[in-house]
Amino acid sequence: MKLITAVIKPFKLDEVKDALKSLGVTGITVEEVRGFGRQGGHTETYRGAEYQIDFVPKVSLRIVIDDDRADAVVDTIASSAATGKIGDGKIWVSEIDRVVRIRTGEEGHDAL
Amino acid sequence: MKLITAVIKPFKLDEVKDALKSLGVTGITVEEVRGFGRQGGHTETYRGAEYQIDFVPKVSLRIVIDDDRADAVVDTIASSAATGKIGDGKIWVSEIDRVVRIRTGEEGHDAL
Amino acid sequence: MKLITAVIKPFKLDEVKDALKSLGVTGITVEEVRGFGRQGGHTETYRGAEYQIDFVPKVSLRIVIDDDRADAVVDTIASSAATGKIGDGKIWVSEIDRVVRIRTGEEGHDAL
Amino acid sequence: MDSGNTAWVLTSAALVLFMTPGLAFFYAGMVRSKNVLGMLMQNIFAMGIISTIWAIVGFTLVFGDSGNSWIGNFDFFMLWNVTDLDGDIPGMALVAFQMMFAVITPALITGATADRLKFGSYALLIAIWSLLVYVPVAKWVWNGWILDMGALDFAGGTAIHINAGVAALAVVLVIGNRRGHGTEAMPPHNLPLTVLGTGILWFGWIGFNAGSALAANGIAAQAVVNTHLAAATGMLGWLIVERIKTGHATTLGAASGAVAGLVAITPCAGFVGGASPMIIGSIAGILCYLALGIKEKMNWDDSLDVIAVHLVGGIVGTLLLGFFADTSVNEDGFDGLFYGGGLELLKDQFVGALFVGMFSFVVTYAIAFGISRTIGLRVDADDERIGLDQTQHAESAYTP
Amino acid sequence: MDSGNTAWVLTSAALVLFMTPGLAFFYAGMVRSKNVLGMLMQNIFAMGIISTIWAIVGFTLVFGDSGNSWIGNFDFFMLWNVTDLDGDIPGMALVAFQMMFAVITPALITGATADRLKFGSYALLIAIWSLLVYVPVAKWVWNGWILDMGALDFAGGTAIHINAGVAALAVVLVIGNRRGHGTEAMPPHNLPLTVLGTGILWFGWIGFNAGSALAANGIAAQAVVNTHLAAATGMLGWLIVERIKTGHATTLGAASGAVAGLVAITPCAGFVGGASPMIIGSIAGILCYLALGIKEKMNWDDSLDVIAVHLVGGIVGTLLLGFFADTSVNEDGFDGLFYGGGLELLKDQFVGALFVGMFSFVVTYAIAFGISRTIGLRVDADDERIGLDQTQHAESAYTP
Amino acid sequence: MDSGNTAWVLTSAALVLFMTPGLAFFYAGMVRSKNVLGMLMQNIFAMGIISTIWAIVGFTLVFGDSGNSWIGNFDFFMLWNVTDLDGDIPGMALVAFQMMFAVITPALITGATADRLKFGSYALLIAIWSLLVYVPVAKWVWNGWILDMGALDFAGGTAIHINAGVAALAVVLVIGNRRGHGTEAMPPHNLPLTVLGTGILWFGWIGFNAGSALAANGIAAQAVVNTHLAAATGMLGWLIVERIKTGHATTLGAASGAVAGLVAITPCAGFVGGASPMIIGSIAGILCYLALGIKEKMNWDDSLDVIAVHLVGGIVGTLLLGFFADTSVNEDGFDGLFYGGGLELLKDQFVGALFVGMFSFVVTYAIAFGISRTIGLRVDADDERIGLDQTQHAESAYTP
Ligand SMILES: Nc1ncnc2c1ncn2[C@@H]1O[C@H](COP(=O)(O)OP(=O)(O)O)[C@@H](O)[C@H]1O
Ligand SMILES: Nc1ncnc2c1ncn2[C@@H]1O[C@H](COP(=O)(O)OP(=O)(O)O)[C@@H](O)[C@H]1O
Ligand SMILES: Nc1ncnc2c1ncn2[C@@H]1O[C@H](COP(=O)(O)OP(=O)(O)O)[C@@H](O)[C@H]1O
Repeated sequence: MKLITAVIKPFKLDEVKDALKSLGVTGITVEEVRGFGRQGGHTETYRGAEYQIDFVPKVSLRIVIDDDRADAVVDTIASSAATGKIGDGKIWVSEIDRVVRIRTGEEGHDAL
Repeated sequence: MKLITAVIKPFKLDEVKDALKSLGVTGITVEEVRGFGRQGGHTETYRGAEYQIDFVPKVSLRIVIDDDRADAVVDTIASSAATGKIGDGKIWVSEIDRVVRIRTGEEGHDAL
Repeated sequence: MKLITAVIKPFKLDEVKDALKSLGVTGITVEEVRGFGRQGGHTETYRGAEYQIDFVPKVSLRIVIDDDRADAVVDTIASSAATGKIGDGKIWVSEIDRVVRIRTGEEGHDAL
Repeated sequence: MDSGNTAWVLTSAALVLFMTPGLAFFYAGMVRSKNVLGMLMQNIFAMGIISTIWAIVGFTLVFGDSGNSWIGNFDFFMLWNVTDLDGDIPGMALVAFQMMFAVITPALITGATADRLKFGSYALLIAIWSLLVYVPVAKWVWNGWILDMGALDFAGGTAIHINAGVAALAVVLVIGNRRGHGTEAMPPHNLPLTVLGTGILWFGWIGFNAGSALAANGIAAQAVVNTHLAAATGMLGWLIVERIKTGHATTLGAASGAVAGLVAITPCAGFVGGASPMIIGSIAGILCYLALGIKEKMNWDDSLDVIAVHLVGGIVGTLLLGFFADTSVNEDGFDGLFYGGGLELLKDQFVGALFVGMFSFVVTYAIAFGISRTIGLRVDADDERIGLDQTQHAESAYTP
Repeated sequence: MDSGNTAWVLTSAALVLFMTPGLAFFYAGMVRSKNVLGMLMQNIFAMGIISTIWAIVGFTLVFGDSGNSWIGNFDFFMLWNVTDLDGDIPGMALVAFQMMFAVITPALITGATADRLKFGSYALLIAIWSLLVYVPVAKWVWNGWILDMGALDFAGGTAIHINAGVAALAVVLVIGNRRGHGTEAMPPHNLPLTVLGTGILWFGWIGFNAGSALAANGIAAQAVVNTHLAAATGMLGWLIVERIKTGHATTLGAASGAVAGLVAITPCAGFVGGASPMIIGSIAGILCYLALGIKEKMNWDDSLDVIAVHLVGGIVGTLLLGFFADTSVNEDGFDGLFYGGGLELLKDQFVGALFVGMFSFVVTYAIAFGISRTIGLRVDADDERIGLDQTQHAESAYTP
Repeated sequence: MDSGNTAWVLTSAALVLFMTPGLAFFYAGMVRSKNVLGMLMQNIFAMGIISTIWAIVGFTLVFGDSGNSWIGNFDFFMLWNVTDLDGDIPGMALVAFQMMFAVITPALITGATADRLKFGSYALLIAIWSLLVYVPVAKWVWNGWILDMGALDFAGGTAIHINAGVAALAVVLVIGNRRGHGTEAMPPHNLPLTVLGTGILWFGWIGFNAGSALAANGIAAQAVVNTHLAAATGMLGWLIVERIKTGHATTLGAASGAVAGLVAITPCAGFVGGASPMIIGSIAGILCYLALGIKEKMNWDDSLDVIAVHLVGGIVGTLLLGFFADTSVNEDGFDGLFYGGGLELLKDQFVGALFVGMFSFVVTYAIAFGISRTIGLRVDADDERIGLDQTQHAESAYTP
C-alpha cells in the first residue's frame, strides 16, 4: 500500500481531482498549505514598509492507493497539475503498513 | 516508531481525543482538511447556478507512537471515530526512522 | 530520499525557514495545525461557561531531502525552533520511495 | 408638520432598520461556522416577511382606531389612509418607525433556537407569531389597555424584550436542545462578527429609544444620553462580575453587558434622568450575567442567551422604571417609588409585564407546537450535524 | 432655511456615503479570496477620485444654470458660489447629497468586471466615465431634457441603475470573461461579508431615496416606507422563485432580491403609495432572478450580476412607474396608467430609459475600448491567476 | 428649541458613537490574529468606562460655568441641572454629542500600543487620562483660554488628534516596542476589517465634524462637504506618493490616506470653503505618508501609526487653518493668512497646539510611568507571545 503526497498550485485542484476520478481513484484528502521553493515569494507593502513573503499558497493532496496503481496515480497528477511554469510542485510516494476504513473496520485493499 | 494518520469527521474530534488521552497517548497533531470519497459531496447554489462541491470538511490527526502501541491506537481511533455512516474516514500507518523532541533533543521513545 | 516532518511553535517559523535556507534547503511545505501535547491547553470563557481547549496552534513543516542531508536538516530545525520551553514540538523522519517535480517530470535528487 | 421632528423620526427608523442586520451579526458570530448563514438568513428574512405583513395588516391592527383597547381595526389596511394620521409628523413616518420594531422583535428569538430550525418552518413561525403575539401586545402596550392601566413602556421593554424573551423560551421548550449540547464544546466561531453586531446594535438603539419620543426635543436628547449610559454601565456591571467569577473580563462579556444595559433602559429611556440610567444599566449588567445560570439549571438550551439578556433585561428595566420614573424628566409619564409616586406605577409595570409574559408564552408555545407536530420545526439529526448553511440554504459561508 | 429639511438632507448624504463601503462588501464577499482587496479598493477608490472630480467640475456641469437642457455651465466650478443656491436647504447640502450619488454610480460597474481590471486603468476608466457619461445623464434626468420631456426619476433608476448597468455590459464586452469562467467553480469566498454589505446598502438606501425629497416631509416618509417595502418584497419574490427552481432559498438570494427591490423602487420612491411598492418590489425580485439566465445565454461574464440586478431592476422600476405613479402621493409627479394618467408617462419613461441606455453603452464602450487599446484595461494571465490583491496592491487580505 | 438643529445634533451624536466600533475594526484588522479581541475590547471598553466618567464628572468639568478658563465647576455633576443649558438645542444633546468625543479620544491611543497592554492597566490608564488630560484640554480648547486666545478648533484637531497622538507617543516610550518588532514580519491579519473600519469612520466623521456646528445650517453643510473632500483627497495624496515610492497603490494606503485627510480637516471643517478642503486633504495625505518614516528613524514602535496619522495629521490641519480660515464661510471664525487675516491666527494655532502637545506628553508620560512602576502596564513575554485574546480575555477570535 502506498501513500502519495502531492503539492500543487491551488487552481489546478479541480483538474487534478477530475483526472484522478477518471482514473478510478476513490478517495483524496486535501489541505491548504503554503510552499517555499524556487518559485520565490513576493513582496507586500504595508504603510511604506515592504515585507518579503516567502510562502506561496499551495494545495496538498494525500492519496492512499494499492502498490500497483501508485505509478499511474503519480503520472496522472504530474500531467494534470503541470503548467510548465515554476512552482508546479512535487509529488512524493511512501510506503504504508496498514490501512483501515473506520466505518467497517475493513483493512488493506478493501479499506480503499 | 510508527506514524498513524487518521482522517475523521470533524465533530468526532473531541471524542477521539478523549479516547486517545485515556489510552495514554501524549501527543496529537491535528489539521482541518477536506476529503473526497465515497460519501460524495453536495450541491451549492449561487444565484441560480448550481455547483457540485466534491470535498467535505474532515479533520486529520497525526500521532507518532511506539511500535507496540500502534495497533491499540488504531483500534481506539477506529472505534471512537465510527458512526457507521459513510464518510467516517480512514486510518493509515507508516514507519518512522527517527523522532526528536525539539525542546530537549531527546530521540526515539524518550521524545514522545 | 527522506521526508522530514516538524511541528513547531508558530512564531518560530521565520527563524526556522531562514536557518534552512542558509543550509541550502530549497523547498518547504508548511501548514497551520493544532497540537495536543504535554504543553497542555488553556481555558476559554464564554458567558460564564468555561471550556477546556486542549489544542494549541502550531505550524507543521514538511521537507523532502536527500538521505545524506537529512540529519543536518533535523539538527538545524531542532536548534532554530527551540525555545527550551514546553511545547517546542517534534521532528520525525520517514523514508520516501520516489519524488517527482511536476513541472519537468524530473525524479529523485533532480526533483528537489 | 414639523420638519425637524420628521427628520428625527425618519433617521430613527433608518437606525432601527440597521439593527436587524446588527442582530444578525451579533448572533452569527456566536454560532459554529456551519450555521452562520442559517443565522444571518433567519434575521435578514425577518426583514422581508415581517415588513410585508406589517404593511398589509400589522400596522392597522395596532394603530387603526377601533375604539377598543384590545385590537385595532382595518382603517389602514394595506397602508391606505395613513395620511389621516399626519400631524406633527407624517403618518407614514410612524408606519416606518414602527415597522422596524415589528421586524426585530421576532428576530430576537433566533438566538435561542440557533442551529436547529428548518428554514421554511421558521418563516411560518415568525409570520404567525407576528400576527398572533406581536400585534396584540404592541396594541395593548402602546395603544390599548396596558397603557390605559398606567403602565409605561417607552420603547418596548415589555412589548419587545419580555415578549420575545418569553417566546424564545417557549420555542426552545418545544424544539429541545441542540445535539451535543452539554457534551460538545460549541464556542463562538467568529467573535469579531459579534462585536460588529454589538456596535451596530448600540448605534441603532439610539434611534430605537430616542426615536420613540417621536420628536427631536429634550426628551429625545435625554433618551440618547440614557441609552448610551445604560449600555456603558451594563458593560461595566457585567465585566466586573465576570472578572470576579472567572478571572477574566471577556470581549463577549463586554458585548453582552452592553446589550443587557440597552435592553433594560428601553422601557425607561424617556422617563428617567440624572444618574438613573447608570444605576439601571449596571443592575442589568449584573443581573443578566447572574441569570446565565438559569438555563444551566433548567437544562434549557437557550443557545445564545435570549432569556438572560432579553427576558431578564426586559424585566429589570420594566420593574426598575417603577422606582426611577420621574415626571420632571417627562410630564407624560408618572413618578416612580423613588420620586414620590408610591407603588402604583411599580404595580402597573408588574401587571403589564406578567400579563404579556403569560400571553406570549401560551400563544407562542401553541404556535410552535402546532408547527412542530405538522410540518416539523426542527431539522433532522443529519442535517443538524452537517449544519444549516448547507442543508437549509445549499451554501457555504466561507470558501478557501 | 429650514433646519429640519437641512438635517434630513445632511443625514441622507451621510447614509448614501456609507453605501459605497456597503457596496464594496456586498461585492467583495462574492469574489474569490485572492481578489478581495482588489474589489474593496476599486469601490473605496471611487470615493476618492469621483468626489474630487465632482467638486471640481461635476457639480457645476449638472447644476450650473446654463439655460440649456444638455449640460450645465461653470458657475459652480470648484464649488465657488454654491451659497447662491441656498434656499430651503443650503446649496452645500445639495452638493454633499449629489456627490455621494456620483460616487456610487461608477462603483456599481465593478461587480461586472470583477477580478480582472488593472487598477490604474480602472481609475482612469471611472474618472473619464464620470465626466463623459454620468455628468450629462444626471443633467438630462434631473435638470434637463429628460425631465422636461416629462419622465420621472425620483432617485436614479435611469440616471444611476440603467446607466451603470449598461456601462457594466459595455466594459464586459471590451474586456472579456474571467479566465476559467464556465469551467472552474468560483463560489463566493465569504458570504457574511455580502450580507453585511446588504445591510449597509439597505440602511443607506433610506437616505438615497427619501433624501431625494430634499425635505423632511410626507413625501420623504412615504419614500422611506416604499423603499423598505420594495426591499422586503424583492427578497420574497426572489426567494420564492429560487426555491421553486432550485429547491432552496439562499442567503445570497435574500440579499440579491432585496437589492433588486431597492433598485426598482429607486425611480418610484416618492411618486407611488399604498400597495404599489410591494407590487413593484416583488415583480423586481422575480424578474431580476429570471434575468440571471441572460448572461449564461449570451456568454457574458457579468461576474456579480450587475445586469440582472441593476440594469433589469432599473428598467423594471422605471417602466412600472409609468403604471403606478400617483399624483395624490406627490403632486409634482404625474399619474401613471393605473391612476388615470394614460400612456403618456409610460412612453416618456421608456424614451428616457432607452436614450440613456444607448448613450451610456456607446460612450462607455468607446472609453473602455480606448483604454484597452492604449494602456490596457485587463491584467495579464499570470496576474489574474495570482489575483488582484497581490499583483495590483501588493497585499494579502487575510494572513494566518 | 429648534427641532431641526436638535435632530441634527442627535443624529451626529449617534454617528460619532458609531466611530468607536469603527476605530476598533480599523485597528483590529491590522494586528495579528492572536490580538484581535484585545484590540476590539480596548476600544469597546472605552465606550463603557469613559462614558460613565464623562457623565459623572467629565462634562461638568468642561462645561460647568466656573468663570475661569482652566477648569469647569460641579454644576452639572452627575448630569444634574443640564436642562439649564437648554437653548437652541437641549443641554442633553450637547452632553450626548460631547460624550462621544470623550470616548473616542483615548481609544485612538490603542493603535500605538497594540498587542502588549495588560487589560486592567489599560482600563486604569484611560480612566485617569480622560480626567487628567482630556478634560482640561477640552475645556481650554472649546471653553477656555485657548479659545479665548483666538485659536480655532472646529471639531478637535488639537483637542483630540494632537492630544491623543502625543499621548500615544508618551505611552509607547514608557512600554517599549513589541517583542519581535523589526525582526518578525507582522502583517495585518484581516485587511477587510480595516476597510470596514474605514467606512464606518468616514461615515461617522460626517457627524463628528458637521455636528460640531451644533445646528443644521449652511456651516454644517459646508462641513459635510469639506469633510468628505478632505478624506477623498487625503486618499489620493497618500496613494500617489505611495505608488511613486513603492510601485503600488495599496488598500491600506487608501484607508490610511482617507483617515489622514479626515484628521486634518477636523479643526478646519466649519471654517474653510471652496477648494481649501481639497488642498488640506491632499497635503495631509502626502505629509502623513512621509511621516511614516519617523517611527523607523526613532525606533518607536508606534504599531499602527497613530503618530503619522493622528499627530501629524492633527498638526497639519491645525496649522493649515491659519492659512485657509475664511470668515466669509463662518463669521464666528477668523481669517487666515491667505484670506487677509495676517499671521495672527497661525500664531494662535501654533501656540495652542504646542501647549496642548507639551501638556499631554508630560502628564501622559507620568500616568503611564506611574502605572508601569506599580501594577505594571505591559503583559509579560509569554503572554505577549501567546497573544492578548487568550491571555487577557480567555477567548479566541476565530474558531474553525
Ligand atoms: N524539498 C521540498 N520538500 C517539500 N516541499 C517542497 C520541496 N520543494 C518544493 N516543495 C513544495 O513544492 C512547491 C513548488 O516548488 P518550487 O521549487 O517553487 O517549484 P518547482 O516544483 O516548479 O520546482 C513549493 O512551494 C513547496 O510547497
Ligand atoms: N484513498 C484515500 N486516500 C486518502 N484519503 C482518503 C482515501 N479514501 C478516503 N479518504 C478520506 O476519507 C474520507 C472518507 O472516505 P469515504 O470514502 O467518503 O467514506 P468511508 O471512509 O466511510 O468509506 C474522505 O473524505 C477522504 O478524506
Ligand atoms: N506523539 C505525537 N505525535 C504527533 N504529534 C505530537 C506528538 N507529541 C507531540 N506532538 C506535537 O508536538 C507539539 C508539542 O508537544 P508537547 O508535548 O506539548 O511539548 P514538547 O514537544 O516540548 O514535549 C504538540 O502540540 C503536538 O502538535
